[in-house]
Amino acid sequence: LYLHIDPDFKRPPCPHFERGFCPLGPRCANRHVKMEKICPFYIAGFCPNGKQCKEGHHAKFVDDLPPPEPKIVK
Amino acid sequence: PTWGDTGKSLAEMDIDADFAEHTKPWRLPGADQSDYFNYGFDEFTWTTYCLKQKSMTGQLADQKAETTKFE
Amino acid sequence: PTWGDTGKSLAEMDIDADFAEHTKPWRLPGADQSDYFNYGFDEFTWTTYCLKQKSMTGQLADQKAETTKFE
Ligand SMILES: [Zn+2]
Ligand SMILES: [Zn+2]
Repeated sequence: LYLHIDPDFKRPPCPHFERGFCPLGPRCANRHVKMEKICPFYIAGFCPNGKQCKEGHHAKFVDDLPPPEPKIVK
Repeated sequence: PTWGDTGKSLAEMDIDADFAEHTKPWRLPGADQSDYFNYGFDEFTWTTYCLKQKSMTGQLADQKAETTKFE
Repeated sequence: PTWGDTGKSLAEMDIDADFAEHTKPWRLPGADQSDYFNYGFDEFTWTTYCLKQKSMTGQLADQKAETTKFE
């Protein structure tokens, strides 16, 4: 019995994609965790639900990210 | 967007009065403000911002009322 | 210095990311927008969102500058 381990599973999530956009797309070395939407209250500026929010993700707009890294194709 | 069944947007709400029942976890020591507030706001600067927005929309409404008077 | 365990220098990384920005592979036919854009964004709405971020952080900075003036 082969235990299939998804190689993607080990890669850390891509902070650029988490923010909203990564120019490397499928070529990115990191995992692109797709999320449905950003919380509209958080977009307005304030949402009292914090991390427990069910209205959407509270996407932080981090602006000092290192550049995204491309996958090394072997 | 309006918050729950209050019919108010969060910018129109008074955090102390309208969230009297809420646990206000952003006030706890060590809470990451950016989990709750976007754009670098905290409760204080957010409240100031909302008041400013309210007074600006008020001014706009007044201006409109003034202009339509003479139309 | 190399970046992580990829054995590439940061300068090389920059070129790859910049290259992608320049060639805009998400515009190519058959490209899956959701591989590049999260939360249902597309190139247009993402740009608008970035502008909103800029404008809101700018407003907060102005507000903070204004408050310290009177302290
Ligand atoms: Zn990425
Ligand atoms: Zn929320």
